[in-house]
Amino acid sequence: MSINLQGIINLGEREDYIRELTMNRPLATIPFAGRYRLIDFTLSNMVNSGIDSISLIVKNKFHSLNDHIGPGKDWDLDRKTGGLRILYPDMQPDLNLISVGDIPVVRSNLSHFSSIKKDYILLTRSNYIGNINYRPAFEEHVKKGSDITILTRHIRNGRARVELLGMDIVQKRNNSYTIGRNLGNQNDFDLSIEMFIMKKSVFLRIIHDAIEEGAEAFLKKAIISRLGEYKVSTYTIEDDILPIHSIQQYYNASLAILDPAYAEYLFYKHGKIYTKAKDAPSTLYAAGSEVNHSLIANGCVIEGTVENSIIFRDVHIGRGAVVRNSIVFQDTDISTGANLNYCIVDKFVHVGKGKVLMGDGGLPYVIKKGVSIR
Amino acid sequence: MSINLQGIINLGEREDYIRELTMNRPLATIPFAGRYRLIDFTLSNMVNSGIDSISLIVKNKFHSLNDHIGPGKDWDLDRKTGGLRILYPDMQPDLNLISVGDIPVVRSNLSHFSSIKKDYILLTRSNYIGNINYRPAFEEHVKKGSDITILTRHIRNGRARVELLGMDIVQKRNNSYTIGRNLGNQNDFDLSIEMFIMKKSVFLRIIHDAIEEGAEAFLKKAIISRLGEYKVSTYTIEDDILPIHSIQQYYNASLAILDPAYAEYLFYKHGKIYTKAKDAPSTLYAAGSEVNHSLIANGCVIEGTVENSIIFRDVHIGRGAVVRNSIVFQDTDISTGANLNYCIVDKFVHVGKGKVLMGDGGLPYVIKKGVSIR
Amino acid sequence: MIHSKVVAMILAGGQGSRLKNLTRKTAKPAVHFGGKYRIIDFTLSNCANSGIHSVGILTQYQPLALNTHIGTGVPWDLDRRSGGVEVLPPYMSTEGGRWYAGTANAIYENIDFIDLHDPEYVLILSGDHIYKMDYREMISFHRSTNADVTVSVIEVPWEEASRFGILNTKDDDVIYEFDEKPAEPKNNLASMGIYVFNWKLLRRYLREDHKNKDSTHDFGADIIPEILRKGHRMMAYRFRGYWKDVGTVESYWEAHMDLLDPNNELRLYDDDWKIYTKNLDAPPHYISAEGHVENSLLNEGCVVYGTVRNSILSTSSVIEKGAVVEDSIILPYAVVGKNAVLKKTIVLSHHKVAEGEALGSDDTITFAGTHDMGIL
Amino acid sequence: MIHSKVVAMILAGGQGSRLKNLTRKTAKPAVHFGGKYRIIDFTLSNCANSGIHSVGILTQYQPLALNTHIGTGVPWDLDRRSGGVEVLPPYMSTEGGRWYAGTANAIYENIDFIDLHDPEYVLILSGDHIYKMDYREMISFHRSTNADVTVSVIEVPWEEASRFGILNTKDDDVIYEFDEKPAEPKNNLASMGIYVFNWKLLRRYLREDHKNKDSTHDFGADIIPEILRKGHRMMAYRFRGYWKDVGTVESYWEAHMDLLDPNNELRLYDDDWKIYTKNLDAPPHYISAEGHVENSLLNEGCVVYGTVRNSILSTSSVIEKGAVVEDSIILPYAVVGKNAVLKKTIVLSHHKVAEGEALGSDDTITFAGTHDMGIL
Repeated sequence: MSINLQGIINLGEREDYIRELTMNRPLATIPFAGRYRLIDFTLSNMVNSGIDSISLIVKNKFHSLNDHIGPGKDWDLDRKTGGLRILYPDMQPDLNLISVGDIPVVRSNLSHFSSIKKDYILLTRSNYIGNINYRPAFEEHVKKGSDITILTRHIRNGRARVELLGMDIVQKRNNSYTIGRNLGNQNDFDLSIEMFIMKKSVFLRIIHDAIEEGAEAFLKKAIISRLGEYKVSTYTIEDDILPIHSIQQYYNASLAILDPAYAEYLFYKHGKIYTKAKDAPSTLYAAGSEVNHSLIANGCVIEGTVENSIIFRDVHIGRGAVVRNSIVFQDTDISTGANLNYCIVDKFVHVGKGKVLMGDGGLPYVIKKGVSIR
Repeated sequence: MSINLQGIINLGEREDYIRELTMNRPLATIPFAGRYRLIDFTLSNMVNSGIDSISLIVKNKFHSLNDHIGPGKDWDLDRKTGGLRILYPDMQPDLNLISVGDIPVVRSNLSHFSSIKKDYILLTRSNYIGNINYRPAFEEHVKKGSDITILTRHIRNGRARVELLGMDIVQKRNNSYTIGRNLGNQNDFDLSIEMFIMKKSVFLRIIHDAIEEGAEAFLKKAIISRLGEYKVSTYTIEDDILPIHSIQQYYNASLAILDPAYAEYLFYKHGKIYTKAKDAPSTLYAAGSEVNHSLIANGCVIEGTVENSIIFRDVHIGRGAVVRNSIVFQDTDISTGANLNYCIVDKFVHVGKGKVLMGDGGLPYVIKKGVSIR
Repeated sequence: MIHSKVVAMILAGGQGSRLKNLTRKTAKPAVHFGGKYRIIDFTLSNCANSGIHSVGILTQYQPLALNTHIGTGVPWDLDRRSGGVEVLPPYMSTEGGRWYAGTANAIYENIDFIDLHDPEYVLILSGDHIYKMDYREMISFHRSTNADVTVSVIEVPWEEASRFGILNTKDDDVIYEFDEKPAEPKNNLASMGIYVFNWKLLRRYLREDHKNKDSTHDFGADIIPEILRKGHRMMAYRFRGYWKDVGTVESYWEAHMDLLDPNNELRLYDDDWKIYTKNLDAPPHYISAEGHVENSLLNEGCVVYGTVRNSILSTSSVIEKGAVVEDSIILPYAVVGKNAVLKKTIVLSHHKVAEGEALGSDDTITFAGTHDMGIL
Repeated sequence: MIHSKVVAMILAGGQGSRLKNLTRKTAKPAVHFGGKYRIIDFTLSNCANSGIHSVGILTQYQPLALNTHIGTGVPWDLDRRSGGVEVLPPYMSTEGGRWYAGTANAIYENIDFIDLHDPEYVLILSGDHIYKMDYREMISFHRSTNADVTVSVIEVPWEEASRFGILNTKDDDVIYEFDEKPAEPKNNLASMGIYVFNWKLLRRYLREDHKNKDSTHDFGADIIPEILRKGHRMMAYRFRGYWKDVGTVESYWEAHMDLLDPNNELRLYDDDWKIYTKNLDAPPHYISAEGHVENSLLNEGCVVYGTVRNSILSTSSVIEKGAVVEDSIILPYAVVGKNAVLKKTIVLSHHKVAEGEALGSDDTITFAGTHDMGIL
């Protein structure tokens, strides 16, 4: 039976971190883990937590998202009531303008938010990877009677971790919570993972206030600056969660999946991760292929060597080709004798015979979608 | 078995004719005939002709369309391959601008058009009402080997018909076709109903040329100005087709359905007209109600008098209320003793007790969505 | 709040021969009802509105109309990736083929299906009752009273109690005895044939019952008494509201007349608990200048040139000029010819009443048509 | 170009006992095949790719796995408002219940279902063959040759012809005789059990056949010979390409080995004629640092710590450290324990081969596991 919680996934946030992979797609549809897109994790976590009504706030680059999600059948969200609802910005017929931030998209869809049938909402983004059960946090929120619950991860020995710089941290002062930026001065702290559970009434009041006051361009900022007005709690998520805020974090999170224990957690713990069905056939390992410590999707033909890498669907690795420490997106062809190390190869790339491409673990070499290297 | 023809419905055309009903909705979703929206007729005609892959070019006011169409199940268009695909304009992340005309939307979706699997396309709009079988025109197009077939209606004694002024007419000069505007000078002529069957390759060449040359803002104009370059035929549609270009045409077309012979044609001839299921219960006629020559949708409670009118779903006509020569959209309440004549009442209107609203057959009185007249 | 998996199993196997011409070629749950529905729509919509997304329908009798009606389950939002609505007919195994021998046997034969969903509770429903019920409330009650089994009951007038299966309860609604059509009823709580079982418990009793050669494999006659005998906690859940078994032609007709009362308790105009059905894609109905309709229900696709009083016209039925229809039920796509006069008549779907024909009387319910194919 | 309505009827009723452990608890069409498919996926995908959207599946034997697999038909885009895929089990009518008595009888019992779609042609298919075929071409051939019946045939080696149902044809491929397993074949065109019938004609012959007490109600044995006897025009449609009846354990295993040939004629990597199946939502497969795989097919969810040669690993199967798998088929969710050694073995789904166990030999095909439940 379904849960009294509406999912809202905000894709309208700033996403200029990973420009190399977001030229033609939003952050939400960056390919991940051999057959998924980033948003699959958030969508599946919601569905597996019993959420059957989800709104998606989008601002631009709709095509990639529409392509991936279609009518929503793969997540069982093609429903008459509830299901998945994509909230587009409104283009005024006369002005043909939309402005900065995600608040204008929220404004264009006010009637949708008012018509939500659930009493609580869960607001998230699409760029945190994990297998998360939202139920305990939700139950705690209801039990405590909070207006807003900020979901957090507790970080120990965080001072040394460069990758956490600039991320949101939660602090409690004078009995009220604030969310600011991590400048690396603290060692033990609560990281905000940009997920909030709220009473629907509170969410509606915040967006109405934000639109009327006109001070903020972004929804997250609108919430943060009003925390003082509400009864706020935090809830620490114990599940492992990897933020994807940079190409480096993307690369590291990808390779993390080669740890079978982590993969077991990520793909199965609270339920499966769903994605668009592609109906790819089995992967064929030719005699003479050599694959070690790698994650390989269906539909590939592997004739060469693959090590410590992630290979997406319908990739061909030619005879004698060597792919190491790399991530190869779907429908790419690595020709005979080519040699790749520390590369992220986008979709529909052709790497010609004998070509050598070497990046670095600290700065992987990104080969853009559709490029042909002859 | 499916037909080798892709439907393309262009909702990006100018639509400033019926402002009263298009404040919050595109022309395509204007309610019509008691339970439909205008686009239902085009969509259903395509589906009934065997077209199973349809692209919808939209420019703005997405919400109403998304609400109505959802995942497309009501038209059996929620398909893995083919089905309904909505083509949105691209909003450049930096510019956040879209420009005049529908060509920019076409440009944003070039890759979609290139990937069409069918060899022929049928380009239409949503504001022509009829029950049309596209197969004969398509078969003729293929048999003749035409590049472009312009679908037409032949008009006799058209000089006197004011409602046809300004509409597109097709003429043949020096063996080539032109499409221009009807200024009322001709008596017998071929009206273009803004429907074109083309080879996909021709369609792709026209849109590429139009984008490269940059001369036109609208797709229709781009086609018309290039007719001379292609092998063009016309095909006369024999089925009755009513254009909806003005509030007057809308009103007349609505009342035309009260002729049972016309209704029999419009709702059944080549297949049924599909629309979004609303699951409204039966309509209850109370003792003392008096309904004559009217079309009434489900879910209504009729306690008063209705004559020569169209009543949409979930309308309440109170005791002693009189509705004549009017069109009442869904979820509207006409209270006890109110009296309406020649009105078009939009959704969610409340007409208070004893109120009298009188329009004229030549200029129906439009009461806007959500208005409450106390 | 707590996530609990519930599977609903709808018993829809009966032939329903007391519905006479209506069920000659159609399973009872697929019989047209209320102008636009079929009987099973009420139970299916109750499931959908209660948030129950795994539903099995047990049927073995003329299932074509039922299958065609249910399709993939779209009208009830039950076209699910996992779960959803599934029709479960009898099948052959290595031991040969077996038809369902009783209500309990039908569930027994589908233990594998239920296990697939690994539910905590199984809700047993009947496909031939007209009512609106939020099963969530019954399940909450079941859970909060720590019951092993909960039976939904409705208070019936004491003088009618001997026509029902009566549940005898203690003061706290704990059931201690099941009394099938008692000559001298000790209670007036009638079983509605709606049960919540803890699945593990039911599973065990079904397996035992299957081995018992003396059993008729029926819930009311065998399973419920046996569970009571073993001392499990069985609760009576009191339902208040409209509930009608439309198992006879008389009750079928009465239930229709109930709908004409604008204040009837079924409240079909309530948007918060819609009854869903297959959309037949018919246009709004049309009443001509000479047509006259009063105290009646009309549906999409109807065309009325004659007079209709105190009647229900189903989808796409036609009343021709001069015809008079009173106290009658016209099923889908039926036609009442010119100047025909009907009184208290059920016109079967697609049947045409001939021009000038006069049918029916105040005394009894008359059928026009010999059998209803059920398929549109 | 011309719109013609075709209904495909897939005969999926057989128990398939020659598949032994594979079909003990599962209908043959639902048997796992090729690492990620079930046998019926090939026929269903052929229908979908041929643009045939009305498909009936006739089944009566252990249908749970088949039903669960097909669901609402989404993988094949057959979840349609009208038409789509429907499983058609036997049912009861006023005359009582009847199990399907033969292939023709199964179609006879579902005449109402076919009539609902009012088709011009009915395509009779078998649910247990592995092949890719564009039925549109066969129907075009049927239409352009003005045939009443068209039978799809494949050329078999002359020396094997006596193992098949052989169609004797004149020079223009007009069939004049059907020869079931002829001792001395006159022809080498074997029937593939795929028929196109003009529906009106077939309907008539099915009704006559039903009345005939001497008939076995089988297409090959009764309907086809009778239609030929009456002199109707029956054409042989020559199919070229991969086609395999996987009705025995040997042919099942051989068909798998065929898949390992990168140039096999089935061409599963062809994007223009995909074989669709239910998505099991497993992640990509993982090969560990010590794992070794050669000349094998792997699928989503597999985890390999051991050595795999010349084998097919189905979805989510696991090969533990030190295990060696050769010439084998591992069905979904099976586990091959540490240091186990398999040769020419079929490991049934969910079965676990114990640590260190050695199974199989070059000579014969060995099963690990007693029966396959078929359900995932």
